[in-house]
Amino acid sequence: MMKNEHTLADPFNEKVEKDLLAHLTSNRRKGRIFVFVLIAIILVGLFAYYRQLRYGLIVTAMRDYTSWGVYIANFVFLVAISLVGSLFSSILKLSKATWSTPLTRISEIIAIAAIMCASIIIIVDMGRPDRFFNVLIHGRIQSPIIWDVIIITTYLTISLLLLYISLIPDLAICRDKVKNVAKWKRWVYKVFSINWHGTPEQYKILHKISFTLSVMVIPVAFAIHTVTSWLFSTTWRPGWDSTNLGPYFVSGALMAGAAVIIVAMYFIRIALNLKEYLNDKLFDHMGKLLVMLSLVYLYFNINEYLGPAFKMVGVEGEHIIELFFGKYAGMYWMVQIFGLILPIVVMIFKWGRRPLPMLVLSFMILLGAWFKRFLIVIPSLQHPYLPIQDVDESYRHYIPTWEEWAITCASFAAVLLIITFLIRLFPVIPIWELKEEKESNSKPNQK
Amino acid sequence: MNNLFKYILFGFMALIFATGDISAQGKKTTRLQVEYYKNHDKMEMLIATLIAKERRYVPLAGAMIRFYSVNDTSKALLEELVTNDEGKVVLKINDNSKIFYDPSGIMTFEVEYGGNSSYKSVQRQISVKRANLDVFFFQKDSIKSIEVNASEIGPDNLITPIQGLHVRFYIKGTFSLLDIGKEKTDQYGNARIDFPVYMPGDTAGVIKIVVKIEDDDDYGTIESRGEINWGIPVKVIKKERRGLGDTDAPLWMVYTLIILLSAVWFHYLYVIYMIIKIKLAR
Amino acid sequence: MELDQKATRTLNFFTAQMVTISRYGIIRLAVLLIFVLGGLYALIVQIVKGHIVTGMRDNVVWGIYIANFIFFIGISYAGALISGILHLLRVKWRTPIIRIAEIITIVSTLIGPAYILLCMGRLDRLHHLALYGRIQSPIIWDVLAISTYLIGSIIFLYLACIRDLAALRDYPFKNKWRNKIYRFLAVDFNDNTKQNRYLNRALDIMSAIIIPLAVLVHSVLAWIFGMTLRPGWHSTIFAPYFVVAAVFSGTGVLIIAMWVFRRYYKLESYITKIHFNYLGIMLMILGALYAYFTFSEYLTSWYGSETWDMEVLYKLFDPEEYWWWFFFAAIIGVVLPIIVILIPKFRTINSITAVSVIAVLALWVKRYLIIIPTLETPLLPLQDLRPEYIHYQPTMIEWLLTFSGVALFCLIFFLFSKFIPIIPIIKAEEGKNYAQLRKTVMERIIKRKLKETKMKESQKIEHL
Amino acid sequence: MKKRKIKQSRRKFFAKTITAAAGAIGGIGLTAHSCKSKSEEHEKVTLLSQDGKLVQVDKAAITPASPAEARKGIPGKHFVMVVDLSRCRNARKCIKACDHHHQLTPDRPYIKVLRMQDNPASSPYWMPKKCFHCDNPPCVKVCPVGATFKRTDGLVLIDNHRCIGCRFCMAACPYSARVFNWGKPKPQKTNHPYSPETSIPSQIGTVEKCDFCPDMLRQNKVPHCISACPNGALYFGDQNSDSVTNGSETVRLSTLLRDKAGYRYLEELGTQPNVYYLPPANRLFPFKDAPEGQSS
Repeated sequence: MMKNEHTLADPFNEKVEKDLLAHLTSNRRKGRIFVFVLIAIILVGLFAYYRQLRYGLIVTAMRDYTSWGVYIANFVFLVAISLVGSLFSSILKLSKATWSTPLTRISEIIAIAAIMCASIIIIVDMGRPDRFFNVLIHGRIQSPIIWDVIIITTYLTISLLLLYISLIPDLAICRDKVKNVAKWKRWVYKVFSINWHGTPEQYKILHKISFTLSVMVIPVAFAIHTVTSWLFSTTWRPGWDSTNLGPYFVSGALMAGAAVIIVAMYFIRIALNLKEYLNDKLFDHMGKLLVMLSLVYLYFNINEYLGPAFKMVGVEGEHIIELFFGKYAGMYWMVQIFGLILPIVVMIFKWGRRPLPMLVLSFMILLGAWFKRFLIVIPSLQHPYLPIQDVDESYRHYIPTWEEWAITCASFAAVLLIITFLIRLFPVIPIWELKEEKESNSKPNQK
Repeated sequence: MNNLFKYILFGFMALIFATGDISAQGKKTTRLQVEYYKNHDKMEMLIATLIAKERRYVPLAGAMIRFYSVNDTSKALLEELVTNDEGKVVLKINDNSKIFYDPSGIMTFEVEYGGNSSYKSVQRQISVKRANLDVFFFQKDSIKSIEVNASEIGPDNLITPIQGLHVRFYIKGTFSLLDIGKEKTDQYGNARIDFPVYMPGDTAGVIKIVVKIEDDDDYGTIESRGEINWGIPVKVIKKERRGLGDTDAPLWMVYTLIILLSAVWFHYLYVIYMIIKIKLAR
Repeated sequence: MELDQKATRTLNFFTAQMVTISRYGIIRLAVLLIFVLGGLYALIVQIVKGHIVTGMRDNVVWGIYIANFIFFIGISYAGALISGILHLLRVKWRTPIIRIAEIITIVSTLIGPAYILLCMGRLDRLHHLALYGRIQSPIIWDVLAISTYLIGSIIFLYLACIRDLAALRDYPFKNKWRNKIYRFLAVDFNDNTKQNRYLNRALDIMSAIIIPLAVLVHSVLAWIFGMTLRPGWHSTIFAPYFVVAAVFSGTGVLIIAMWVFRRYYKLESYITKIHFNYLGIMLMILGALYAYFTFSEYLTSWYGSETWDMEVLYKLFDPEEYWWWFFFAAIIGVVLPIIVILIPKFRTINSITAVSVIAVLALWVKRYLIIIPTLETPLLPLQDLRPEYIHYQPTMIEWLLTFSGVALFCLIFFLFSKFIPIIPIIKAEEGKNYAQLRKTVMERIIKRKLKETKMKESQKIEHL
Repeated sequence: MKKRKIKQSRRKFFAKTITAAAGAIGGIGLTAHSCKSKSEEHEKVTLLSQDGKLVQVDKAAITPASPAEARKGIPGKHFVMVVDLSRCRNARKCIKACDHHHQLTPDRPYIKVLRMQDNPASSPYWMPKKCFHCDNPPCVKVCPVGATFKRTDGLVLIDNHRCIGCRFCMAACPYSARVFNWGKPKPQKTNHPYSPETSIPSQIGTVEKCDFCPDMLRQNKVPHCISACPNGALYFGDQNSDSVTNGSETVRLSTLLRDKAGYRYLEELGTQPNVYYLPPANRLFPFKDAPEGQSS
């Protein structure tokens, strides 16, 4: 009985392989246009960066008081996005939420792309990128920046390992099944599938190390965002001097990560014609997950602002008033309402968890998440303990210049480009995991 | 602001050169300040400061100053010196200097600035008697006191105490002298003050005491010094402790970091090793 | 009500225990009663003489009463969050432990607020809260939240008991008053589809409501501290920190209660090692999360090193003040459970219970350390005061009341267990079955894999 | 008569030194350039030393300390500043002197004179603010490369050859004492190699701030702002010797702080600043509001 079921000509396996490998050989025009557009945006960003290198950070709108701007906000955002990798390939996996299996690879790819661009954007923010190696030569481990450098490297490594480990069996499938592609791709499949033949021993090792890595990634992921939050909370700035910031950032990151996955799902299933795998039910699950994560984030959000708003101490109070009623009130309430409350309310209902509404809501959440980071970084800097006096008008306000926007957009384009590249190269849904899951599901049910 | 300052300065200079050649009438007033100063090594010197009136008085640098020793009958050139940035010039009076004395032992100096096309000439006379100032320390029980003896050196090296001379007592600080009192000398030429009870010294508690007669009409400025370990020793930080603020991290932080990082990175290596094992497993 | 064989067996097993009491049981009951009476005596002394009999003075205005209050409210999380979440996620092994968890919730939610009353200087003016309540005050938030929570948990427990109450109603007790009460409480439930549907819907709603409510209660509690400017309290992390600490201690108490009932009620066949293992792992994860919050809280304030924060921190790190307590509460009480549970070798029923005891004790000490060192460090210096105003030392009265609280907790628990089976009768066996099921499934998967690969290899050989 | 020559030396004169010279000459070591040996390669400089002796020093020997040396600090000293708020009338001479000495442009001064008002009922006052050179400096804690550092003599300096321009120190400083070279700084002239003790020349993309003029301190001279203040509002000195001077008057630090109730700004942050303030009581000048941005 068993023998029949597991011959190689299992219809389910055949179909899965056919569907999921299809996009590796196709090469459509739309895709090429998309890539060209991305490269164009990156080139504009590079030009802006060239100007910044040449004339200094004066080309940005940052000045002595607002000494960090959209770069840092963007950095925090990208780090937040990168947490999605650990959410799917670790937290959900370990809690045996099997519905999330098709999303693990997407999430890992996004994580890698985001964390790479985050580390680039932090170099862009440096006044002296030419002295980057001072960080290695003179690094002081008392500085949260060094913690950040260390943990970003660690997280990038673990994300690459996670992606690679779960790729090995699929690469072997590619090696065996995908013939009609460029030579270098075939070379990649051959070399990186490292002699995988699916022997029990190999499977045993694979499961072991993927379990090790998924346990290991949780503390590292928590650490990366907590350390990023400590860039702020180890200072005394109003709005930053908050012990809550670590878990607050982590919860915000998980929410943004889930939203990013939904957006990615939506477009991937259209572009690669994978409606069957990235189905409406998956969207429904993601919606529930997103609501839960948003509620947690909402809870931390309340904690972040309620205490200071109740106390209204000095500059801290001024900062809160500025956010609630002042210059930034519009942005603040837009972010809170459209980036948090509204998505929760809509997605609680089943009709809100269909693909299209979810796409729109996820976009709103992502926009909200980006601007939330803007609101964390900039207004705090504009409320120092000592009054801002006797300075040029440009020191009082912060309106990002086109160079800053161009570089920011380029970083997003780079994220998309890396994602596109990796998706074109590898099966976007882990084939072997689907197979394995089906096997373990079908067995007990049979009885 | 930096620029502005420099332009003003250049402007002045330009003005000086321009007006200097055109009219001798518009010469600027100059002032000369001369001080006789005898330091604690008993070295005597004349310090002259030349200032000129621009919009306000500013020091004149690079000006030639002549020093003469004069008495009723004779006048001898001692030296010619050029003023520095601060308009100052210091003449060292040594044993070779040809100095005239009047019968009562008074030395008279004449200091002169010759002037040029833009500045008026100016000259100044100063007369001083030679005197000595010596400092002594006394301690009786817990009372510590500083005593000064002032004496005049007469024509034949005859020493007589000076009475009614104002002497100031200082403690030498890093940047300036801290005033701890002043006293008039008595008939024996002595003046005494009590030493303040709490006073920080250096690491060994040594304090440098400076006593001075300042700008006296007869004796000029005379200074004397002494050192005594009456101060409270100051603890000196040799090295910042290994803390958050130091370049070296606290050791526990180093160890924690190493442990945490190696825990994680060891697993990475282990995973990579396993990948190799997968490759080899057949 | 129709019961299958297994359920009948369970029903008989429990009803037999419910109506009898062993000699040891009586002794235990007596000891508990003595403690409770001791507390009663202390209460009378306190009411007659005023709060001067406690160790609290003008600076340390809140003492171990408040620590107990937070502690008991924390324990109440056992039922609210754990059983709520387990119910919502339809975790299969939950059944045998869910009742214990819910009873813990109710008992501790009853005892916790009692300490607030003990802490009040004018208990006779309790109704002023209703008369003059200002909703701007975090205390009023607390009163509202806790009363809502208490009622919510009572409803939750009651709903979860209805099936068993119906079963008990039909059981022939000797004392007919029992049947009367059960009949009243069982609201004519006789297990038909419609009733089951309504009951399940009600349970779903309650478990969905009880979770945010539980979070809210502890957040509000934390805000009582977090809304002040005191060093060590002036911290935005307090609410989530308290919540995590509460779930942590709740899980710990649940494990201890499981162990006690398993031992004295001979429930080895119902509460198995699986349950201890699962809850142990939960305790470990919560411990790690709690450690993360502790770390976030202290690291940021240490790194920032504001004068007053540092003063409190130094007190906590000073071996002559609170260091050893802090070491126990923040390090031993967290690290030990994590290590013991992490290593499969150490993971036995007894060791899990032992580390739970340590964790629960540590959490009580932690509450003490949150309250007292901060109050001993006011923003203006302590001067011109008698020593008892500077250092807080709980008095006999306070200890008596504390222990009587614990005794009362056990007593009420005991009474509950005489009234309702401590393990749901219906579906009580499920946990065990699930574990077995899981085991067999896993075995099967492994077997199949092995076969599959063998087959592949043989195929290859054939090809060759 | 020799031609007048303007030296672009950092040791610029100040009108004040002339009047104060007589009194201070014994104490303050006086630098006297000997004009005779100007053309020589190893320029000799005659100094009236601390001990009142005339000494000949190689001019190269008074170049500022090397970056490694500059990290150590002057042994045995602990420098402090005291600002008497009752004497400040926003004359802004300190800013001017500082800008001149450090060759700064007016848009990014190290010193700011802020208009402060403690509460709506009390009168406003002027508060000169520079770097507080904290003993527990938040900026130094967060620096990833040790470009800003704390010396044993209490100074917090910046090595802008090491700074990577992350601006974390600016975010961490609660006193907003730091300025950044956002664009290319104006070219600055100096005869000496770069030293953290002079911060000249400024470098693009690096952080700078008030440094208490350590090059002056090495010569036992007070920072430029101190001698520039016409009202004697700024005192400077060595805490270890318990004396501070405002250029004309020298007082005991402990006495001054005790008698005039000296305090440190935002003490509760625990930064332990080395700049003390004396409250603006019994003011010398009535408060006159100047239009903002005044920089006469």
